[in-house]
Amino acid sequence: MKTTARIAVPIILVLAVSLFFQGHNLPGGGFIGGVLTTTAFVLVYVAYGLDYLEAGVLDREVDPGTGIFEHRSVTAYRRTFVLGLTIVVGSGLAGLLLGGSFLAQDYVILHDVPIYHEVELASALVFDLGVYLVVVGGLLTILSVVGAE
Amino acid sequence: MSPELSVVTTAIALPFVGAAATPLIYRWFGERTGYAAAALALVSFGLLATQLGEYGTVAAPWIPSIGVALRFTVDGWALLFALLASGIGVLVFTYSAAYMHGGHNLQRYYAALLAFMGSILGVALAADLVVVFLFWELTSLASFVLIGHHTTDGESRYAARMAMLVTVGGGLCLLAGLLVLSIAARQALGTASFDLATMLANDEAMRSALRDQGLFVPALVLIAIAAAAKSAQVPLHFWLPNAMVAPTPVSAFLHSATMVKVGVYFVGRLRPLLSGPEWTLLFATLGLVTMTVGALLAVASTDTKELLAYSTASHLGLMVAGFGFGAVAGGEAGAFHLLNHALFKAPLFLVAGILAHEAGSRSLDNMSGLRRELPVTAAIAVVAGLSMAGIPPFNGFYSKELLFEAAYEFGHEAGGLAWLYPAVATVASIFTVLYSLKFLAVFFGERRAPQKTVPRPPTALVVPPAVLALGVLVVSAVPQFAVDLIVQGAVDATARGQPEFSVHFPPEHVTPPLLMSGVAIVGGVAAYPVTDRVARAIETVRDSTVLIRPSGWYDRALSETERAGAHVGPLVHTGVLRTYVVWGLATVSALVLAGYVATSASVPAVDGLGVPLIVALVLLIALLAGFAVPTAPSHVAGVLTLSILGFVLAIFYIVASAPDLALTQLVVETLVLLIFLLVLQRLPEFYADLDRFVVGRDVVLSLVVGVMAFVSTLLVSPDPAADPTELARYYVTEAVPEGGGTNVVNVVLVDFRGFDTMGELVVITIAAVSVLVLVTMRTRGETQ
Amino acid sequence: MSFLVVAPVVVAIAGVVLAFLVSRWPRVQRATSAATGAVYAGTVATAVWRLVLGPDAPGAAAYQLGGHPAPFGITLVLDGLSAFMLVVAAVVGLASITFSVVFVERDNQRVYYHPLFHCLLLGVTGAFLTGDLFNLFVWFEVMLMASYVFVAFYGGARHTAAAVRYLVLNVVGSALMLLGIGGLYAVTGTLNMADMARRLADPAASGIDPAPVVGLSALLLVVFALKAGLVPFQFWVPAAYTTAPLPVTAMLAGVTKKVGVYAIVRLYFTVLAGAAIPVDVLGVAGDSPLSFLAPVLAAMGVASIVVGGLGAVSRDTLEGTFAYSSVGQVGFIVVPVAIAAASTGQLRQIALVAALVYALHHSLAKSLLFLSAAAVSDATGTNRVRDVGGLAGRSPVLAGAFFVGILSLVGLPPLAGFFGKFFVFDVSIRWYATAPGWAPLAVFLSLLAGALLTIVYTTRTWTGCFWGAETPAVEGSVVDGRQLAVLVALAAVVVAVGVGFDPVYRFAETAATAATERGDYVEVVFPDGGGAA
Amino acid sequence: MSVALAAVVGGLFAVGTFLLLRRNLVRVVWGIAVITQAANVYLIAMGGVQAPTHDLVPVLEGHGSEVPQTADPVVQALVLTAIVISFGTTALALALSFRAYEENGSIDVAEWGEEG
Repeated sequence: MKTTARIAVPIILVLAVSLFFQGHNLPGGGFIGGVLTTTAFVLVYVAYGLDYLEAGVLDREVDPGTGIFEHRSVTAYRRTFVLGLTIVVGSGLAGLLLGGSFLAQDYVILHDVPIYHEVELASALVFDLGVYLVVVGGLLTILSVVGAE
Repeated sequence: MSPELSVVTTAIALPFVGAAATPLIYRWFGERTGYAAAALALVSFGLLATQLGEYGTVAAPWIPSIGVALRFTVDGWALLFALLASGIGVLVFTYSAAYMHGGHNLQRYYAALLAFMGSILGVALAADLVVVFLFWELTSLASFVLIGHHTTDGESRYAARMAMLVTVGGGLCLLAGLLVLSIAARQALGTASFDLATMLANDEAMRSALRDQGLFVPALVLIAIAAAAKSAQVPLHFWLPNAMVAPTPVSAFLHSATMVKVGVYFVGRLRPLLSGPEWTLLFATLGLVTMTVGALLAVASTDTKELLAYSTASHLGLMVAGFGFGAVAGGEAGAFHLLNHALFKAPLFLVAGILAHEAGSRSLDNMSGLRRELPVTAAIAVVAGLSMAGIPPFNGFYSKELLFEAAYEFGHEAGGLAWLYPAVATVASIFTVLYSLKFLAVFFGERRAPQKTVPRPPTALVVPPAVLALGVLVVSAVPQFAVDLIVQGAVDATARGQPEFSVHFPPEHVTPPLLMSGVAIVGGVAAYPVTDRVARAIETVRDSTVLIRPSGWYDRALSETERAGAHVGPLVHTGVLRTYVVWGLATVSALVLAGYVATSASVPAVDGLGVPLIVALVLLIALLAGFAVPTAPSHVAGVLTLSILGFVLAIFYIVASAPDLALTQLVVETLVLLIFLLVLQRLPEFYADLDRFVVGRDVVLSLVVGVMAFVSTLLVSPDPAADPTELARYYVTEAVPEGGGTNVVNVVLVDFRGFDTMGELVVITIAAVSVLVLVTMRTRGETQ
Repeated sequence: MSFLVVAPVVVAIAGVVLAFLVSRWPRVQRATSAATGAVYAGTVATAVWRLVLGPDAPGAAAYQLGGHPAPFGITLVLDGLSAFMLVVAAVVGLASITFSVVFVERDNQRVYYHPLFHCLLLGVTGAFLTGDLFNLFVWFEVMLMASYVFVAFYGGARHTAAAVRYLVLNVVGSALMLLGIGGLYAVTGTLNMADMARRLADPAASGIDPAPVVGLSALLLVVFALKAGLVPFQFWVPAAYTTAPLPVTAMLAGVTKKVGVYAIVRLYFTVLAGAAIPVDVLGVAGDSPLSFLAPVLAAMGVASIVVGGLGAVSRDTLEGTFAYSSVGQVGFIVVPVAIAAASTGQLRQIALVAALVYALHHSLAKSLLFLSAAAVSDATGTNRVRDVGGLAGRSPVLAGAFFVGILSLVGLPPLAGFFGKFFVFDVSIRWYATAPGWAPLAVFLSLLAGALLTIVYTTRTWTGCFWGAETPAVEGSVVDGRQLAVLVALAAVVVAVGVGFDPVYRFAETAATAATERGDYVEVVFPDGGGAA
Repeated sequence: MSVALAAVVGGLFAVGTFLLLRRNLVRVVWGIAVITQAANVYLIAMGGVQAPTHDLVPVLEGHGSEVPQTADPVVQALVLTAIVISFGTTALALALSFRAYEENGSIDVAEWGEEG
């Protein structure tokens, strides 16, 4: 199990990130990327237990007695989803401030970029990043807290 | 000449302003606040008196959108009532200043009493249905506070709540009745209107509009209930004697010139509008029954205030009956008796207050012969008491004669059973004489009192009843003066046409009504020696059943309601989830299926499975997995089955050309499985007894819900070959140009319908926060 | 200026984010939270004035999110009806959050109380503004999720049990809602409510068969009835209302309940009323989905009045009484809606006004009463009617505010509740006058009975808790001055609405017109006749 | 119009309902899960289901290329949103169930009383 995890986790993480980035054009996106990322973390948790996830990966001494509320990794997750939410709202407002309307998205296509020839930069990616962060933060919070119960 | 709006509104507003300023006034005047309030009442009285003879309607806008205005009519009837209320108000406030000496909560007392008086003035003068209702309800509210003055006394609270329930409950009927009138006005006057003055001016059109719409009798009944509640008519009479727990000045005010007269007043007010055969049948009967029952109960009373309270109900019955008769004399009886009753009942209550204050008792049984110690009080009581009994030449006699006349005329005209009306009126009057004598007996006969010495009452307590007794004497001596001054105006306002009205004494010749009076007086005096036996007989009947005993049915109804109420909660909200789910799902299934049936929505022709075979196969597996879930032997097995269902559905999404969904479903399903397992490992297994009957019932409901979902899907799911919706086409074509992405679903999610996604993220956030809250608050516990 | 349409949503979601961001500093968080509430109220007031009520206001405005034209993007619509509901939400929300700051224990406030509160407000705001059916579902979920957490907030046995029941019922409701929305999408080919109204009014032009709409809309009706707490979907109400923190209960009773009512009115009167569908089942016949709605809603309303009214009579606690009372009162709100559905023309209009005025009154009065109950429990440590007594002597101000609240419930003029009762009775009688029969009569009599029961239970709480001798719990208790300030402000609003009723009436009339004038609604969303359909 | 889809939706709703009526809290939560899944299948059915081909997948070839006819992306987007939301709800339901079990000492929902 631990071996599987050791091999699978990096793969899943890479997959998750690529799914996230390709989401606008191929199946994937912030939500799927986020859930997959969470799955990677969870695999670590299943293989090594919460202690490893929190003490090993995140370098943190675990003390279940103090209450999950002040738990540092939970705090980190919490910050992640708050950050995600902020980005989503911020990107929505940005659309407004840039003369469009609330939640307006736009994209530019950069030509003549080496290797890729053309790269599309969509503001939707920012929005999707917010989605990704909320999902990762939110789900990890749920899992670690439910797991710690 | 027309009345002055500013004068009228000032007269009404002044008591309210005084009520609001009571804390301030009290700070300056302390216990002498009563005098300040009396001064305010006097100003109102004075202002209103200036309007004598200046009859008409004035208005100021309030809610123009629905045609409601602060509209006031000044006429004889309104002024009679308003002047009585403010005039007696002056005396009651004066009396209060002495009587309430050393009492508690005086600020609230005076504020409520002032507001009470203001509301009465409002009811008297208002000529807009909404405004009438406003003041009508304010009188109920003020009386609630006044009756509940001794808030720590359970009996006070009981009586206050009773008065509130009866009068405000009656108010509901009034509101309904007034709305019926406004609906009729829409037809009769051509516009939506709450203008009572205009309605009265167009009474013919109003009546025919009411009859056209079949609303005449409903209007009549609703208003009768309201008036009966307010004016303590049988069977809503019981709150009045209970209301005597209020401080005596309040009782005097409540009974003579204010609260209880409001119903009668309004009956008089609407008499020109609604009178007719139904009116007479309703109000004459109601009034005479109340007159009799009230008199009987008064005879059986053992308490001074109780006796007077029932007597009030009885006299209110007299007025209602008077207005009930269509004859001129009927209206005269109602209007004139309103004045006379106020003049004699207020001093009697004040006398009862003096007795309670000085002799320390309200019991009729342990007081007698007090005339030596309280000669002035006794004199006042005799004057007022004889007037109450209807003994000539006191003023009570005149108005009662008018009632006899009206009743006799009615009997004479209608014949047959209608002769009961004069007969009942006479019988009731016998008992009126009897209880009047019983009351006066406290001053006569052998000296008996709970206290050895009965001190002389302070002047402030004696002057107000004395003034009123003087009023009785004046009206008795020169009744025509009162008639000319105001009663004629009142009679005009409460009758159709312009009846001329004069009072003659001594009567020029013997008439049937005079004979009826004679019978009443002789009967009453003759029965006096056996009062106790009569009283006991009445008591026996009264207490024979809950339904007859005053407030018996009220107590029963209230306690039954409270008992039912105590049961309803636990009965309906058992806490059993299945009950809730059953109700909800059964209702929704029934409604949805009924909806399809109602519109004869047709299922399109079914052609095979309707899906490609591969899809059908996946679906079949999903269905099997679904059915396996309930049969799972353990939690873990069930969760795994559930996951299989989820994964199969992911495959379904693939074959349904939805890769994004499939991916999402896969990972989400994995996570859900994980959370399930995490939670389940800490939950015990649980096996409920499987009751065949319960399972059978559940299966039936499940099938019904399943059919509902099945039919819904079948009815509305589009033909696979059908064109995609405009929305779908747009998204596919515009995904690249507008959203810059080739994954249409993702573009829809982050761009076209980004707002949904935003909400969805908030949901995830809340879910995350929720587990944090659940965990944290457990360690913290309920500290609410 | 059309940005003002989305502004309330933006403020609400910014409130959520801000409340998270400053959560490390409790004092700042409390201040921010209350301030956001005030900004929200200000934004709503500005938006409503500039767009709906003001002299130069267009009367209604739409906002296309992301700049995508309707029906392809999501449209927000601020018209008279949503404006009316938003104002209610703003008043109650501001009162509730301000009260929360001084009432809820500071430690507990730190447990995400503020972000959750603003989520609740956000969900409500989105639901009132959205012009898209699926988006309505999303905001419903936001609103519900926040309320689940609040019901379970004080994690006791009773609280968690209530939350589980509340959650299960509403998750089922959500599934049913998806059924309804998906079905309507399949039938009409759109999710945009204005577009749907347009297509349903002229089904031939869009090539759709509207027959299943009646059954499908019943699914949504049930979901909305569940949110509104109508019998037989009221089961969650008493437990949820008595277990949530009381300021949140004020929100639940004052605002989220009204979301259900709003959604019924919006869906049926704005969207579906134009569909000409012959309806005939079990003696119910007519030619639009409204003829199906009328008897169903009338029955639910009457049942709610009876169950809620009776249930409130003998409850042990103040909040228990008012929770049951809420079930009954929402019956008073939907009965006129049913009457509106059963009639046409002016009566329909005035019946909707009646529902709206009653809803306004109930929101104000009931939140006032729940907050008063909170103040009582805070001061005395108990809410049991039998353990409290003589409060009127202890705190006349609290007593005064409470008195205003119950009198408004009873419907005494000139308070807000009077006009609610006035119009509800009015339309009930007018219904009887236009269509005499046993149904209108039965409805009228149940209104009468419900109003009578209201007097019974309100006087019971008053004479029980505020009069009488001071009980040990009350002796020496002190009511927090800041809490009193909120109560007095709310009571003042209740009085002001009644005394200065004319503008309120005109606002309600605007709202009722907006609800029924389908053409205007479509016009606002599609200013140029829009779209291909 | 698809009997197979309708049968699955109807069947899953029936199963879900049956589970919701159980006294075992865990089974009630399963009921929730099943019903939500059924609603999602229903939504997909509302877009119409055809034989899967590459063209039907609502992912386009690339920028500027010809636009094929695809499966209804609207319902897919709706279902995606619904899946996420129901995931949040299920997570909350599970956490809450556990708490409710701890507080009430039983997962028999019929045993939890109600007061007030």
